Amino acid sequence: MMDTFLNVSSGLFLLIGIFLCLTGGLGILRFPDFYTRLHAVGVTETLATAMILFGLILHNPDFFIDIKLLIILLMTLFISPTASHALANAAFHNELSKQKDAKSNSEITSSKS
Amino acid sequence: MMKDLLAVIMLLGIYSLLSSSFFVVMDAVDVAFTEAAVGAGISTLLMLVAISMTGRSEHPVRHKPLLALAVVFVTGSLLIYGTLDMPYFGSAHAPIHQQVAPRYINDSMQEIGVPNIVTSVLASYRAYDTFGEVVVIFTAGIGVLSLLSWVRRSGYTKDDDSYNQSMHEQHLILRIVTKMMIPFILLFALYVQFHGDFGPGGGFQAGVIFASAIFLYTMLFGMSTARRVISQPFIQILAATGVLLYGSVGVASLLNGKNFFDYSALSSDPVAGQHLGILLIEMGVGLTVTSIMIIIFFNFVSRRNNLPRKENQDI
Amino acid sequence: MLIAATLAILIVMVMATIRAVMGPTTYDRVLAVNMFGTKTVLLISLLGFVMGRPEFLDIAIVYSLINFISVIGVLRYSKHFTIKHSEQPKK
Amino acid sequence: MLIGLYNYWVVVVLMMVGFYIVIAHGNLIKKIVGLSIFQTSVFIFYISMANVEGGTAPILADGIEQYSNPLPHVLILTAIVVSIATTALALALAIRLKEAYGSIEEEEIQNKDNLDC
Repeated sequence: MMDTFLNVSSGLFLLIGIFLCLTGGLGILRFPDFYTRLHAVGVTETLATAMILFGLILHNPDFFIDIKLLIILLMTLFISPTASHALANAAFHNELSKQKDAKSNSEITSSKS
Repeated sequence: MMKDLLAVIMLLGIYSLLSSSFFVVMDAVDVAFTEAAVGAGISTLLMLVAISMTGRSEHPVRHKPLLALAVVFVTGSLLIYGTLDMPYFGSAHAPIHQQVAPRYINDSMQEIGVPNIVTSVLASYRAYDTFGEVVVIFTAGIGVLSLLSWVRRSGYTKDDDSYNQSMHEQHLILRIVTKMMIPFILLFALYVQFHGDFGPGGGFQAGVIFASAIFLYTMLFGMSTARRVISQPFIQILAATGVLLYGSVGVASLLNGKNFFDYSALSSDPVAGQHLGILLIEMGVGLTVTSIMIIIFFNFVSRRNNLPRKENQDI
Repeated sequence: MLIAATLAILIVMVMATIRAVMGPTTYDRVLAVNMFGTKTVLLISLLGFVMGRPEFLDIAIVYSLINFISVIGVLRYSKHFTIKHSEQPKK
Repeated sequence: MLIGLYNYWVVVVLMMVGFYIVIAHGNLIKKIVGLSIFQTSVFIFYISMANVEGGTAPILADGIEQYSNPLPHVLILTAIVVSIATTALALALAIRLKEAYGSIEEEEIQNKDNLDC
């Protein structure tokens, strides 16, 4: 009973993780400019990683391996948003949007209004 | 064709990550460990620093590359012709699996007493080879040192201060996260160093991870701060100490009446002697690799910082 | 499920590689490389379970560390790079 | 059944890509990148030779019969660290050439040398 519950919930978490991964992949491929791509990746990446790792933790009964998976999860939670922040910061300070991609920028503003 | 070298280097990073995933699939976990730390991390970083000095765009190739293509094509066909006699992929009867490998796999537990066969081969059966590799790394470090040697600036300038201030304002989050990460990375490097007998890891990997923690610190807190933590003479002495430690283990076993690098001479119990020898040798490797990587990186970055300001901006 | 997750991650890695090749700006490439690195961490963790020896998660930890360091490195040493506006996407 | 040799062909293709970059491009950094691709292809060659069908990583554990060959792993492990050291040396040389000649393009360096003579 407990086993089937664990297996089903682990599968569910993995499924959510896969879905988020693919969404992020589609986002980085299809979105028009850097900031939207960053949005797509930055938002999905952390959650997808967390979901897949959590699914693996549920899948696995061994204590030490679970600890290692938790460490990876914790590091991802720290590192991934920080890297996204650093990227956005660097792009913003180098004024990527103002001069570059004038066309796609106007598209964004028009779609906003 | 890509003319932007920065893009080329980033793609090289992806290539390296991919090849280390391949090594995991091929069961070479130790190699994957090393490739992940070296190829994707340090190699990319060094190339980035180098192109920030040499310029990031490549001149277009003017002459027609037909001759080069012909040479490559002929060589490639010859090599493929040569593979026709090779054993099939994954075949257990290939000559490579018949010679010394069965002995390493079957007897290393009794002779060395270390579960990770890669470590026992690296540090005990083939310790002489590894000694050679460590000396090669040491020599490459000396080479970089003599080519790009540290130009001493007159102390701590005001320029550094203002630079440091602006860095602090811009990268507050990065700095805080880095400060939290660095102790963890150092601890993890020590774990890799001493857990190398039981799982993937060892002196080479630990040295590279240790060095990359220092790189992270240098990148975010500036060269002058990092130089106050680790001074050039200190790190040079450390590099030499590593090689000497490695060599002296060999000499010690020689003095005790056994062969060079036969660690069973180090203790009355042969297996305990092997353990002690492997521990010392991995220490030596770790020290040398760490300090040589730090020397290389520091000299690259100092060279870059010492360029005239204008040139620095142009690149 | 593990196999499906592995395949999905491989597909996403291909997508990230396409973006890294296409560009158009340096930042897009850094983003793609970063994403590729995170997906490699997941791939290694999953592969351990698929191949039946999940003891080697240390490698995944190293990957996530190194990934962070290389992103910081690119940003740090491309800081003085003027963003080249000639680097438009080829249409 | 030549299909069992595909791992060598992949290695040969990668090796030739690296070789082509080294001989056809004039930029020294590009040449170093080519060399590093070449090196990695050699690593892949060794590691794929070490693989045994049905084997696992050469770390002894209970209940496992078949291990991959550990010897190529050892050789390549040290080779990777040596390769970064030599790459660093090559990059240092490129930097010095840039400082001395103002360029890292092979042709320009040769032209400057010819002018000096």
